Amino acid sequence: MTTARPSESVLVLGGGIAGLQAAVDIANLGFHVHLVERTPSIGGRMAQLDKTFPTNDCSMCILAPKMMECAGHDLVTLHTYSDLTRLEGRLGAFRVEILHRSRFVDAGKCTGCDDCAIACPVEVPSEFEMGLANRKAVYKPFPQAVPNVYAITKTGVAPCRDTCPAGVNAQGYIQLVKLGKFDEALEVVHNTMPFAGTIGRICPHPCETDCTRLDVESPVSICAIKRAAADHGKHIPEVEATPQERVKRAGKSVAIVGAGPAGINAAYSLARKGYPVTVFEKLPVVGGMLRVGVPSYRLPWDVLDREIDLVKNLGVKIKTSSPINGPSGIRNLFKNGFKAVLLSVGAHASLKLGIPGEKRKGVVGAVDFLRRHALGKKITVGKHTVIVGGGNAAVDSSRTALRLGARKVTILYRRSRAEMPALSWEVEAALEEGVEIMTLAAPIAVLAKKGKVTGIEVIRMRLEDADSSGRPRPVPIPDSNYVINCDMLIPAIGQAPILDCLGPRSRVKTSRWGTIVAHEKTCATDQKGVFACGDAVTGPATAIDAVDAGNRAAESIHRFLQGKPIKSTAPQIPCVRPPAEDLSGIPIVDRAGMSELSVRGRRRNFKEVEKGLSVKEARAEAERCLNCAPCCECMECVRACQANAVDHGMIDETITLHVGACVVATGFDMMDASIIEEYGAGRIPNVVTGLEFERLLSASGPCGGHVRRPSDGRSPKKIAFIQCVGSRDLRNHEYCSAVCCMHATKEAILANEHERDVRSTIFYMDLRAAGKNFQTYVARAKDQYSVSYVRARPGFVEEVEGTGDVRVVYEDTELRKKTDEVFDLVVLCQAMIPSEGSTQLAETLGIELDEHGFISTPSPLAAPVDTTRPGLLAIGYAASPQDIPDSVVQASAAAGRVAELLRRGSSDE
Amino acid sequence: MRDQLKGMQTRLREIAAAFLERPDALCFIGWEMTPDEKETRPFFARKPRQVKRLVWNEMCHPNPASYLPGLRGSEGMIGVAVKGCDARALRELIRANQIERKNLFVLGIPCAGLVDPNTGAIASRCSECQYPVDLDYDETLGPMETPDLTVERSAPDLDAMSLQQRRAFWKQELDKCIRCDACRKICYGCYCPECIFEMSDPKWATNRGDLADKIFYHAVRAYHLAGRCVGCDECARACPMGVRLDLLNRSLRDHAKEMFSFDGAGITDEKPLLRTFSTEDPDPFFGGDK
Amino acid sequence: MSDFEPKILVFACNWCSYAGADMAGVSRYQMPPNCRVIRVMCSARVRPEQVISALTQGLDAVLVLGCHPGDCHYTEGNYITRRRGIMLKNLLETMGFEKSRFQVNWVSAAEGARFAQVVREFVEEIKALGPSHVSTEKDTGTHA
Amino acid sequence: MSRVKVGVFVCHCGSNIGGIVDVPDVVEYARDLPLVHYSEDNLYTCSDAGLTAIKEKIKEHGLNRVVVASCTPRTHEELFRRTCEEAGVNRYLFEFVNLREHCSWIHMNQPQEATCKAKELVRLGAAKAARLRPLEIARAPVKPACLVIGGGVAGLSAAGSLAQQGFEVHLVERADRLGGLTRDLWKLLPGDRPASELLHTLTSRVTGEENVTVYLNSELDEITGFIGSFKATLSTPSGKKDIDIGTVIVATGAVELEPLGLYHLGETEGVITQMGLEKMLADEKKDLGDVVFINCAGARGPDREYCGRLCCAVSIKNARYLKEADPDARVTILQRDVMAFGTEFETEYRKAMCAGVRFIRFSPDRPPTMIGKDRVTGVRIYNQLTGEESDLSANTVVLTTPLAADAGASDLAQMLKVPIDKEGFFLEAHLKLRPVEFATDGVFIAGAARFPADIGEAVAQGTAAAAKAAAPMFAGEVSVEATTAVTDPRLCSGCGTCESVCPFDAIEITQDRHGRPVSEVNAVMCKGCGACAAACPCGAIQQLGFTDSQIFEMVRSLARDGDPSGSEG
Repeated sequence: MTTARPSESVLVLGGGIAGLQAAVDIANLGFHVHLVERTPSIGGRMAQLDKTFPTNDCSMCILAPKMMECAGHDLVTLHTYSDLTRLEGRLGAFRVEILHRSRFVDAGKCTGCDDCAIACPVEVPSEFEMGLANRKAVYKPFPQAVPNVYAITKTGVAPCRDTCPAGVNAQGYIQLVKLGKFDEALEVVHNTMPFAGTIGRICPHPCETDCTRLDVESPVSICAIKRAAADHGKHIPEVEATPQERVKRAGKSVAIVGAGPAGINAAYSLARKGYPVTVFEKLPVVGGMLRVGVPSYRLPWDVLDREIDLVKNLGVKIKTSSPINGPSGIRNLFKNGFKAVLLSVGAHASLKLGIPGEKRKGVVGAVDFLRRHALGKKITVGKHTVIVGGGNAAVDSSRTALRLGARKVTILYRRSRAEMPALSWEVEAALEEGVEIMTLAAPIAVLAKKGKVTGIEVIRMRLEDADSSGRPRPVPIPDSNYVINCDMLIPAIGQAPILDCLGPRSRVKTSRWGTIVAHEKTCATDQKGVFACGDAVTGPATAIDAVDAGNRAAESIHRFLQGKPIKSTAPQIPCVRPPAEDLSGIPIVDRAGMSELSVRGRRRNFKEVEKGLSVKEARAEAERCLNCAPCCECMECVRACQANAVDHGMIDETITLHVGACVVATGFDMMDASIIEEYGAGRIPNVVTGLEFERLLSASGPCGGHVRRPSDGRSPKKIAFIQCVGSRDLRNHEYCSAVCCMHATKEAILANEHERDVRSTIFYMDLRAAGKNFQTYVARAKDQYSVSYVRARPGFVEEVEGTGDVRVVYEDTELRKKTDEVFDLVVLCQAMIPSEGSTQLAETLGIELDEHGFISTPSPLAAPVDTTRPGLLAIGYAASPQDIPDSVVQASAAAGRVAELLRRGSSDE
Repeated sequence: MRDQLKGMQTRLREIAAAFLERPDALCFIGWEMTPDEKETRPFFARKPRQVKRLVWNEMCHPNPASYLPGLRGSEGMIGVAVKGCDARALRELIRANQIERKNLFVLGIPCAGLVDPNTGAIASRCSECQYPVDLDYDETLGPMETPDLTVERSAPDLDAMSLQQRRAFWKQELDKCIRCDACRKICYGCYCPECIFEMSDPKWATNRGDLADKIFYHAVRAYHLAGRCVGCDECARACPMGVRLDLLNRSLRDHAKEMFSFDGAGITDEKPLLRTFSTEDPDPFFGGDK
Repeated sequence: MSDFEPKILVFACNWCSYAGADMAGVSRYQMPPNCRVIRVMCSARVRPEQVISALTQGLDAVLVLGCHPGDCHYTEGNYITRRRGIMLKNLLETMGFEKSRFQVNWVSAAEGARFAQVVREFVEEIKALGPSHVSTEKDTGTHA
Repeated sequence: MSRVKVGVFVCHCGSNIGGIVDVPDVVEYARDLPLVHYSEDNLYTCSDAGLTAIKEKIKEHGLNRVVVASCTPRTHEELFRRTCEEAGVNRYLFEFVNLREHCSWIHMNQPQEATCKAKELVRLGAAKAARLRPLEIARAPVKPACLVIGGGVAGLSAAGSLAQQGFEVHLVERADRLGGLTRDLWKLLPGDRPASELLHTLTSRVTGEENVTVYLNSELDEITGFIGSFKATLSTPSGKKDIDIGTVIVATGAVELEPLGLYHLGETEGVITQMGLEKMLADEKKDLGDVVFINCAGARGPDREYCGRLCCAVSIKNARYLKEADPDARVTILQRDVMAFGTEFETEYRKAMCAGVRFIRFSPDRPPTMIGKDRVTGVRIYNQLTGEESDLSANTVVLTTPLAADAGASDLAQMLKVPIDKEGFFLEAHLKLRPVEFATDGVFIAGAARFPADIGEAVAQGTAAAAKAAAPMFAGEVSVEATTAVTDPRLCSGCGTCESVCPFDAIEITQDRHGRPVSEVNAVMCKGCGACAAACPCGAIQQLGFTDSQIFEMVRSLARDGDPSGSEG
């Protein structure tokens, strides 16, 4: 025998029936086959079929052995969940690059036992079931999937997690709360910060403004759920570093100046990495603004202390009433053996109004006022207190003043209510409690008698177009001033950092706004080993911003201490949402309200106002989450898998292969039938497409083979099939999709087989039943399965009011009269088009497509499976509309052609 | 009627004698009277002079063809006298390669119905009488067609019985069985070199002698004859304890006729019942296609 | 015979009914635990003598499962089983066994629900019938 | 044979089995089953850890039978057999017990009963395992030579493909020239290229190849043997020729149906078939005047139910050529569905309409009728769309008839022992998944002999059949699962029941040494269904791996038990 046995290998693209058959046949000819399949399992569209015409074989019965033969073949290597990204070279010597998308499941360990899917809280519409049923984020497309390995759909990060300044995995803890697993939910929060309860109470929750649920009715109350996790869950974060790492890092201690949210979180993060940390706090209490800025009716001190204890539990030493001052302060720290210093002193100085009489007695800056109260110092509050400013500090001061006995509290704000930066729900609470708000008014002078404030002169303002901050510019209205009597004035117009920790000639530069200059991402200052973050660097910001700053500082310090380059290399993960059409049809469930202390109940005390969500309320609210990512990395699957096969750290990888030839078998997708409005797909519930109806028929489908129509679940007795939906149609696709006449006949037969009283009518133009035994099949459909054929192309379909039935209006060309008929269900056999991404693939492969988008075969008679490029073959529906037997023939023909091309390198090319 | 039989008997003897004259003739199998002159038994005539012992009358119950498998492969031609049911058995034996047609000299005898020695009336087995169609006999004593006999089927009719009655009937019948295996030895269809009841691995028959063991034995024996039993009822006649084995085979024959319109073993050259199938066979199992 | 738990033998063919049983398992269809499944390559491999032996050696019922006619991996196996089944069923009824002691049925690889339903109905039917009349009359025959 | 030592490995499968069935209890129970020497449980038997555990225990305890009680054999049987083989135990000394799909998963809220059932299933598995015998996979050599019967486009494509792959090819053609039906065609779709040009391309890949022998005016007389070693006798102009081949490809094509009498074909002048028209077009004979085509002539009717598949395309093609040759001629196609499926034919259909060809639909119960005594002058039709009768003038009426099976097909089928269907076309192994193979191994089918196929499909089927034939020839041998049937001559009465029951004609009654008829199984052809073993009254023929004694032992251990937890000898 003259054939040499080259160690050539062949690439097959697409794991449907054509690709499978080609792979087996090519392997049986001694070539090593690389079969690349985009989805997690081979099997293709045929796996979705219940039965196949004309033999009505159970599709899976004949496909499963074929899949096992292919996967088990010694010479076939499966590359599932993968795509071809590059191809270059010529016949006999192609170099291809394959992107192995990460399954987040180790194929070597996974035994397909389904424990992970049972545990997974996330449900998404199942592509395999055409969206008629849901599947979990960790899934196998269908029970008989080959390889029998699970995959996790994680296309990106949910908007809530993406917008969170600290990147807290919101979707993660929401799903865990949905499951009632509050401990695990708390653990997810503790992966980023210890402050679940704190932030859960005071966060402006930007995540909720970006929540996809907004498009349905109202966002998920994410912050309240985080708080519920803290209230009802128990979790003690531990040091993550391994013992060896801890020993190695013992010598590298870190000093942190300022025990505010930034400092504490940096300490927390560094301690978990195994570094010894000491925090120096000027004030006698720990928590910075959280402790002395936010009033305890919003954030009870025991909640804050409990979460700070978690940090201490990691070995962090916090020294209160120990300020670090002057030029020697930082130098001494280094001298005492600290290897790195973090300045997180916050912004505790109140800005002055800059108007005459400001130094009078009775004028107290908002920050000082709140701090003095928080530290327990005695404050006498005026009968009538006026607060200048529209931010949170102003509102907090107003409600604190009320609680301390002020009879009348007024907030002056120079712009209008809409521009007030304070949290809207805090402003409303203040109004509820009796605080008055005077907008478009600005103080110009403090009136005083005997050195004690008696009133304030105010001028009216009007708003002009936006100033540099994008907000409308307030302009005083000339001589519109008037006087407001008050016996206490609290300016709350901003804060600035107090930087006495830096000496005058400190090498750490400061900005003209009095903040420390530090690199925006890495928090490094100009002085080596000195870092700075938080309000001290950015000026007053929210607590969650400070948490993020703390984490970034900790990461930089960690890299600095490890001698690595200090730059953030976190990969940019895209923010993703579920497709819009998945949102239609979601039942409206309004956002959970939070029970609050009655207004009377709040008088003159600092009891917490918002009571938080109960376990039941939190779980119900968590149900509303739409799982945008969709995998939320809640790690339930990791806990459930006893083979520890789940690995969320896996990343995509690209491999290079050298092959002699490539066979393209990328199959087809269904055209979007809703494009043809007159047939009502997507609009009328009881109008479904062919493949959807196949799933309804299938014993392993969403309704176990008992067909139930979408609108009311009744089993349809009269079914209409409309052919050539989008096919043979100059507006959409001129070609005939070749298999729909037989597909409709088969489904009509099966429908009748399931329930003998089902009647089907197939509206056709030319009944194209031209294959072997096809005519007999159609005859059997008419005689034994009460299927009738009407030669007509229906004009349109409309829903019958109230019943959900569908009226089909058509002209019967044989009876030559226009008529209409009402059916329980209408099935549209829409056009079948080349699979998604075919055009780009053709460019990558360097092959041409015909005018319909199928891969063109230059000499269809002499070389039916060759493409325009030597060494590349095209088979199955990707080449032209055809049914399974023809695809299988082309697959074997491709094997023959490959052997011809690679064995003798035949000359006729 | 009597002299008609006499005439046939003489013709039989002449043909047998002529056959035995041939140099390659080994023997001629027919019947001879038993010593008490009440019944007949098979007789192997080897010399022309022995033909006078050959008889033909209404008592010729045994089936000469059932001894042919034993002679398979022996030298010389074998003559055999066969009435209707024996001929059907012969066709089955040839089909089953138990004897080669070219070694046989087949004498067809048109039987007008046998007589049951106990009752004197026409034997109940003849109620089923059906002759084979276009079988190539070497010689015949007359037209080999099914005689039109109106014979009552022997009672009891199992199908008319209720389940309990049938169960009691068989318990009482099978209690009598002493497992002497006479029914297997007499039957033309039992030609297996080693019967499964004699096997040790797997040990099918447990020989515990209880009802279970007997039901197994008789069910398996009857099943092995499904579509092969010609209805000669020799098994019942040979049974020393008078167990009504023929009812089992009859029920199977009726059922084969009703379900597959299978007329009977050895009537035509059509493939036997259980050696083939038809896609149009009835599907009485629920959930079947039809 | 409410507390009677029948012991039932099921022969399933590798390509269709055994796969149907697997599918029932994968879909977690719950079934009474009375059946024991033995795998054969084709339903035509099941020997009628084995069925009779089972029914007389203490098993209460036998179910032979195959592919739907026309689906057989060996093209003709189930047709042969069907004809044998009809004859054996008649023989057993003639000898006093209740009709449903021996059943033949067709289950395809995807019909998990059907396998479960067939098993459930079969067990209920046999439970109603009570133990096999052969096993309850374990008297000693006349012949040791 | 050394003492039987069975090893039982019971799997937890995470919690899928272990969560319901008390696995340690089953392991304990298995330990004292007859002939069981060792038993253990592990978390995932099919994982690498599980497989290594099996190998180690086989060596450690000298096990020579292995039972794995876990999930379904349909996915992991091959994996565990290979593991046993790697540990030195014959791959067929392995038995699978399904405790997951057949026990734990379906008795989730009856843990006691599930455990009790699990014990019994393990006992069944051990009973069978104890009686398993080592088996070897049967292999047969395959001669790398192929006989292609039929020199049409399908045969040429098959022969050409095999030739390019370097295999020895014998191409037999009944006529005096290669090309088959395509020889008589004028121009072909797509592209209107002449048929001769295509035939030249296809034949050039065959003639001139030194490993191809073409026999014209020749036929296959006789063929014996089976895959790998067929012996064929050809009758050629120069006498009988015997050749040895490994595989056979049937590509005998089909003939155009000429239904004499239908629409006065053969009685009235001017009524011809499409092939007749093709010849006229090829001879540049153009003055045909007005032409009426009648499609589905002799097809989709009571006597011939199938659709000819490509005849619509032929009628569309020729109608357009007529219009292009003589734009004034009125060309009408009477049709009952235009089977212009796919992209190419639908475009041709539209091109013909644009060229002015008229398509009128008629229904089978009111077919057109001929006008004109000796010579056809017109056609009376009932126009379905308008609902009236009308007459079309026609100088020529062309009947579009389907391809029909070649009369010689049934003889060839007998010779090759392959089936043909009621229409006379060859019956393939599986209509959907094995369209170019016969159930009989080593014999393949391509082109219109299976079912009408246009030229592109016939060429594709030819190359496909070549690939299927090349596989065993390339491998040089055919291996077959060892669970095939085997006869014990001592027990066999030679009655032939097994031979008549075998779906694959793999059993033959031959003579043993003493001339006694005995059944003999061809292991290569036997597919291992076991129908013969169940039909044989005395069990002379057994299916290896599923013998009577193995199955009997399983049933006996199941029937005799009483409460499974009670141990017995």
